[in-house]
Amino acid sequence: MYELRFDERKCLGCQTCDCLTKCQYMDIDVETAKTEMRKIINGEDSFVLRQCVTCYACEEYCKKGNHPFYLIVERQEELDIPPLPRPLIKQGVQMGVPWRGELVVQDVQEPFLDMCMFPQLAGSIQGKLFDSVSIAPTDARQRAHFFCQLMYLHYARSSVIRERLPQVIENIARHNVKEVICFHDECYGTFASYAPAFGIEVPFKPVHFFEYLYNRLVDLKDDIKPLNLKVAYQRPCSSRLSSDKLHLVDDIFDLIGVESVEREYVGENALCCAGAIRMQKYEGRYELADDVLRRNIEDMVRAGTQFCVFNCPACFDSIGHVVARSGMNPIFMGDLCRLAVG
Amino acid sequence: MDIVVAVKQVPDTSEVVDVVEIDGSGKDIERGTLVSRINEWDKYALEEALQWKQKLGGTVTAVTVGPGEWDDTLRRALAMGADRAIRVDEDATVIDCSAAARTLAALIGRLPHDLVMFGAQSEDFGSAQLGPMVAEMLGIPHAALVVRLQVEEGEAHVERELEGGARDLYTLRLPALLTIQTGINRPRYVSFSSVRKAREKELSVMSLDELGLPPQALTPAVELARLELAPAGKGAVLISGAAEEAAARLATILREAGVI
Amino acid sequence: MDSICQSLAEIVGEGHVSNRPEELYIYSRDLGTAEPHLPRYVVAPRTTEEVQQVVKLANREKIPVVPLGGGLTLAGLVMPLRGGIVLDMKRMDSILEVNERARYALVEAGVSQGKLVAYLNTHHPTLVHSEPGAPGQATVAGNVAIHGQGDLAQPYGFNSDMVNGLEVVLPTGEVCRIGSCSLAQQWFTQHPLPDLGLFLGWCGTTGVITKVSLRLFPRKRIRDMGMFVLEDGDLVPDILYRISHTEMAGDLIAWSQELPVTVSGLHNISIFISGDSEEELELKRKLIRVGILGEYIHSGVGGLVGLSANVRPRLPRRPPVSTIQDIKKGGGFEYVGAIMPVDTYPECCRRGAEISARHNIAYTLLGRVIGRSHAMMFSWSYVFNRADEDSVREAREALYESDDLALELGGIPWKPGVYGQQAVMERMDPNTLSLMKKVKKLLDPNGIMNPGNWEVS
Amino acid sequence: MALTEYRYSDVIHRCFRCGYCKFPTSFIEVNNCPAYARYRLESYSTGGRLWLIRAWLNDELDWSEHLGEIVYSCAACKNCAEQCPLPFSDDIVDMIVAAKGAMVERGSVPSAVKEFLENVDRQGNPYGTARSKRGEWMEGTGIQEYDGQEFLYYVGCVGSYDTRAQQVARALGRVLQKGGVSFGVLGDRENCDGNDVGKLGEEGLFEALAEENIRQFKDLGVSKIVTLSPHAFNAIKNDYPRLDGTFEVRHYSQLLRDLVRAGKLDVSSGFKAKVTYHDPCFLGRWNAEYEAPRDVLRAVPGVELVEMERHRADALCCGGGGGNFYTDFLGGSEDSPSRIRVRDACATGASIVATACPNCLTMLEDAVKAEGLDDRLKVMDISEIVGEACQARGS
Amino acid sequence: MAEILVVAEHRDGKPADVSLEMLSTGRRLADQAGCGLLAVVVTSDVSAFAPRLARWADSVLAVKTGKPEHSLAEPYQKALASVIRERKPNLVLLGHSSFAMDLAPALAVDVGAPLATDCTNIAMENGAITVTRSIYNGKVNALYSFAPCETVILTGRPGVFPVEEGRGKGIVEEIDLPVHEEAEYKRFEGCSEPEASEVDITKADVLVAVGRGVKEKGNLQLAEDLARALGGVLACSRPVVDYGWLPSGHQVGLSGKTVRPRLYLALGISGAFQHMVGLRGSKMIVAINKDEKAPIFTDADYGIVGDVLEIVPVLTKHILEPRR
Repeated sequence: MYELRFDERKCLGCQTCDCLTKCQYMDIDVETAKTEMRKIINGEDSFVLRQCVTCYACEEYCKKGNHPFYLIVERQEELDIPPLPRPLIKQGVQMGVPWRGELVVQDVQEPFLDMCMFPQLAGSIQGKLFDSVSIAPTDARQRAHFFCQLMYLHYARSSVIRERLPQVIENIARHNVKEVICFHDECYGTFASYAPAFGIEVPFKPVHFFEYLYNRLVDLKDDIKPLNLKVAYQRPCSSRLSSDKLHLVDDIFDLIGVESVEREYVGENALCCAGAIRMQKYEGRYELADDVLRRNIEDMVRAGTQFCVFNCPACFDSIGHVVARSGMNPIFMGDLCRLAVG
Repeated sequence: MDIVVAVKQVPDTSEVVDVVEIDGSGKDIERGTLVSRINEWDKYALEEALQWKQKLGGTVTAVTVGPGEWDDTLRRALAMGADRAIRVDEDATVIDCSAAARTLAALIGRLPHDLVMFGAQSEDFGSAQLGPMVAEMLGIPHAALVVRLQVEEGEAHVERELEGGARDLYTLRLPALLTIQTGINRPRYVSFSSVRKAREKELSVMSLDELGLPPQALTPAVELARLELAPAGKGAVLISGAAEEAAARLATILREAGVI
Repeated sequence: MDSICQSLAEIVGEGHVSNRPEELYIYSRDLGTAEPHLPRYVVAPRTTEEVQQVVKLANREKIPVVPLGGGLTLAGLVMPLRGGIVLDMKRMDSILEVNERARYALVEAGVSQGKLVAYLNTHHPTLVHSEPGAPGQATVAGNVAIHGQGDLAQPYGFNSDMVNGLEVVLPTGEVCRIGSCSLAQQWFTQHPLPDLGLFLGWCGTTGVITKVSLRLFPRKRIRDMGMFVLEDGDLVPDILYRISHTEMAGDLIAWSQELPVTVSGLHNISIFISGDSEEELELKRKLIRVGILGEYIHSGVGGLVGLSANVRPRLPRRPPVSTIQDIKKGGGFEYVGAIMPVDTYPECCRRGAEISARHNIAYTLLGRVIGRSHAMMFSWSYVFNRADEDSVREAREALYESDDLALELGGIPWKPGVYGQQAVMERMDPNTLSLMKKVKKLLDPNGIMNPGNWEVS
Repeated sequence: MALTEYRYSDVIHRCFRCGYCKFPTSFIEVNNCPAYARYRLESYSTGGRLWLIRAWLNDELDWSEHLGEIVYSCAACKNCAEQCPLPFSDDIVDMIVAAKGAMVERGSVPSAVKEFLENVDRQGNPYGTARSKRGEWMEGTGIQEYDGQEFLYYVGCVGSYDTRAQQVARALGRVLQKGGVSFGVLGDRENCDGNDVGKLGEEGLFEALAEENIRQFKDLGVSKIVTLSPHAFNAIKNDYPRLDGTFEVRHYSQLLRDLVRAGKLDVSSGFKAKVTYHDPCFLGRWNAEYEAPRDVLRAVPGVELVEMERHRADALCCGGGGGNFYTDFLGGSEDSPSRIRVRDACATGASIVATACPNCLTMLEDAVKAEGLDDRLKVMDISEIVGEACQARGS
Repeated sequence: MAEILVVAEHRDGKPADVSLEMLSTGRRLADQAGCGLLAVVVTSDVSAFAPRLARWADSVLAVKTGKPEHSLAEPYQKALASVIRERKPNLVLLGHSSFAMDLAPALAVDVGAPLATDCTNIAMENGAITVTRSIYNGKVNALYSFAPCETVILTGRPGVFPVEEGRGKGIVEEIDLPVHEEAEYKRFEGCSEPEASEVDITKADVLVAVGRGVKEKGNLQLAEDLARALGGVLACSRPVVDYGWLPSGHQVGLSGKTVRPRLYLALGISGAFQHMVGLRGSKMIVAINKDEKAPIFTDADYGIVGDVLEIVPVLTKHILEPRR
């Protein structure tokens, strides 16, 4: 059975407790943070387990490379303090159950792109940028076999992830490719952060989608026509698991000649799409979601954003229409790059 | 029930194809531009034969006297469902009916035949005589212009078409020869792939002496002197112009002539 | 062509009559599990006069007449159980009048639901009619003839309660008008004339409806919807009661499906709201979300998806078609709908799931609120593979069991097939039954109208 | 052929007959399936047709001329494929074509279909007119036979033989000349493209035609093809490649758009009229080209483009598809799709109904006559309108 | 120079038109060649026919039989054969009728004489006979001659040979030949009359006749509209019946009806003689046909070369609303 590799000593010895003190949704001083983390480590109840909106950010805040968020989710589950109403948890958990046929392994070559739950977005994987790329799944009926499961961190169901992930990893491995480009941050986070944290072995090298885009754009440098747009990047929760790749966003923006606008909610301070928050059961969460969204959007508008750039389809789905309503264009990073290379 | 059907190949000179010219010899038409096809009446004969084979079992053999190109028509017959096809290799365009009849009689005489079917006439020469001649040579009863056929117990009940739509009903003892009039059935469509498949079926070629016929068997009793293009359209006053105006003028003419 | 075919051709024109095997085959079957029954003739009339002449002929010759609209009842109600003439009404598809001020539409019997929706969308964007959850070719007249209900059922009740007037060809051939239209060219009301509700819900056994005046309702500019998800079905009646209390919701549908797996074992309440402004919508959302659903959410027993200005509403494609029917890859789908007390929802679901399990068909259960929780149309749906006899049989048995269940739970099967009809009549008060019998005999002395259905033995 | 041998035996029973196939997206009319529009009997709707095909293959029904007509009355317009909500919607038309194929193989097809196919087989065109007359349309146009020019201008049967369509073939020729396009035609050497032969289920003949054409194109060194007819365009674009004939093929409306945009075609003389555009199925629904023809029209000064209520993917077919322009199972009634269509066109108040397909053109023109609308509505091909606008007039 | 023999065909008490045409032709040729004309008739009622035939023929051989002649195909052939063997005529003439199509070829083989059928012209120059036949859909005429021989048998195309009333008074000779006993291998079972059709085209004043050229059944509507506009009825050529587009009652021609309307409007009919013989009596013949070389234009008074489907609707329009 896989267990979270959490270094308690590191945590208890921590003087800054960035994980909680930096939290955008809880106002916690270092002392409180220490006590609450101790409780959590000891498996005791803590208001943190209730107030956590599951934005993943503490995984990034923690400078010790520990996994505060994974731990919180462990405890939420053990102590049965789920952030979501039970029916939504059941619904969510069932979403990942394959029910339309066994896995079909297509023969693919590298570069290989794992579309996870989103084969319906395969449409934007074309053109010069992707000409040699082969993808899976291509059929919506297959997607559950590729679903990285990480979403259940929002559901206080880490156990479900651990239980299903090895099979999913094997499914992908059966396409026997050395490198797997992850269309979704969530997948990259799963293979690069979550799996190691739980000692789940990943027999292939996960490659962040942005890494592929960047390298490809470099190849195609001569074809790039600078877009000269003002853009804002909507950070998804899971990018908190791969902050080392965050610089690629700006690198790509530089390559394709777009300007990343000056804004308040950026980098560590970025606001999530609040899609998860809205579904949570605690009083006020719905309003909080509206508020986070409002601040996020207003910030983008204030900064003169023309295009709001997404990588996470979930974010796109939950706020894309609001972005559009507010006079900006929602667009996927991949599509933005395609615009640049024509 | 073994049925022999005589077929021939004719140039398509139907109303939409008006490019008939006389060749240098003055005894034949320019065939270069013309497409050839199976004689319309023979389709009906084949269809009738095949339908009776379907009902009573047995075989259908398609025969012809003609040059190599005519194999196309025999293949078509095979594609329609004939079991085998035999061509007597002679240039039918230069021999007359009696010669053709002698050859076919000799051939059919060697084949099992409970029923022999011919098209009532050919599209090109329209002599309408081959069938009954062959019957006489084989010494079997015949009926020409058959528009209805019922076969049972070694007999064929036929309806012959007469002028004015009347019909004579006869009963013929088999073996017998019938010449088939159009309209007796709806000939089936012959799909391209069935023609391709028919390539595997047996198509044999025979020569006169294989039939025990001397060359002079082919000397024509009726000799073609020459061909002339029929004087075309001289009778009618042709109303020219586009549909619209031609129609208008015709309407006026009819009105003035007081026919309306 | 026999002589009757000849005379039919003289009435409607040769192209619109057939007694050829191909047409007879198609019109001998409906989309459900019912066994086929061959008609003798298929006739597609264009005018009331043509219908009248056909019916007169049929009455004279004592040939059955079966009026057919979209042919989507699924329960075999438009199948010629006793042969005779199938009257395909779909050529009569003119929208004759839309009276915006009096909010009604006068349509010919063959007008499809889809056409009326599209027509109102373009020409009267402030008006809407109650569209049933059927494919768009279902007809307006067919729907009221079976007491259908649609997506305005919660606020306004049965579609057949929205009828302002009818033109009907009686089995004996007279053309008869019901409502204000019987006095003048006014189609705005049925009341206060003495009640002649002899055609609604009679499934074409008392006459052929040729025109319908249907009430229209205000159409709000913006629509939104939310999905409230529960594990415990026992909570559903209470929640429905409380939401309808707010008078803020449009259609309210509670449903539970085994497939797709995502929704399995859950109960969903689809809540539709509409408004002319964001403000109006937001008010309605708040009153429902905060006022009613909040406590369920906070206690964790219910989850809300949508019903928010910031969540894109996932409005179902209009008009909907059951693509879930293809799950068995067999093109077969039929359901028993019954008008039930809302309180029976949990039991309907439990027992329904059992029936489905017995016949190994994924359960598909749905309750649509009619009126302010006055009743609900509860449907037990069964998919089957048309090409597999066993699968068809299983579904058929499941349907029979569902008819019985509906009655057992104190409900009434809606537009039932012959089996359900018999079950209903067996339980019916004998006096009521004999009244039905008298009415039928009176209107249809020769028993030519859609015989085999609602036959009071 | 038994159901088991039928290519779609595992799908055909999945049609629920929900009736979407009869409607456009808006559901405003029930008659968007041309065959159903004409007969208004369930047997003629796509759903009914599929059920009947299954019954026939299952030996529940015998073949009859009438069954043949029901199946062949499908104009292959793809409205059903567009509207069907079920997962197999893309296959519907092929399911019907495959059934036609089964009839062809059995030799039982309606006589008009038989004639169509025999004529094509014999003379390379449905009319049965002599092959040697195929080039007559170009007399006096100065159009050259293909000899290494940039484009092969493929005219097709209707443009080559139908007297009205011949005018269009010439009009386009003149426009291409005016636009300085280097092109040539095959004249008498041209053969049927086979599109409709294929849609009539005669796969064998289609392949033979296609292979013959491909061979000829290759021998002549053709690489770019511009077609007058969307039917030929469809065959060459979508079917020839699988027979190893890959050419850069364009419908002329696409080429004209480029010429106009590139300023190579001066349309400044304009064409003053209110015009509505009828989408040919084989350009629209089959190849998703809805804009090129409209762009061309918009580019012509004086043209006021108005849309019919049903247009683009929702357009009502003229009823000429799938060989019906010749076999005509949909003609002879005021419910004939072509006549409904010209009434639709008239309702827009346009004085011109423009199209980009010789089949549609001839169908609609006959319909205008039949409806007695001659004085209110004129049927023109886009190439003729452009011809006016760039003064490429001719005899 | 021996004589010319004409086989006189008759049905239902009337000599066939074509037989009278052959008698006239025989007479003409006989006078030319200065030889005798012999008519042979097989009949149960000698007095009804023989005298009439004798107006042309120098002598009439009346073969007496109790049976209707057309029931006698086989024995009839035997009888004729023996007459020919005995009299050795150098020319035997029959009408190119259904009867002859059944009989003549077999007869020719029987007596070993050359046969030319369906002749449109027959010439005799110093004993040598040449004939003309119309072939390839009437587009080509073929001239034939014959190798020297005793007897030549010809059948003549109905309707092309003029009839001149005979003025002669030939002698009638009744002979008895074994034509009574019917061959048991070919039994006559009776005859059926043409099926009556709702419209009687023989009585119509205006006929709009359609042929192959209308392409398919759907297009009959166009012709029907035109017919209605002209106050006429629909007629057709043989293929249209063969295709089942119209009942045989509408068919004009050899195997159909013979008509004499004021206007005969032929749409897409090429004009094969089998059709043309049926409408000789028409006052005015108008033809619309794609093919300017179609034989119908030879007999028509007016013609339009063009597409029927294109012209007919326009024509209908012009008939309905005359230009003012």
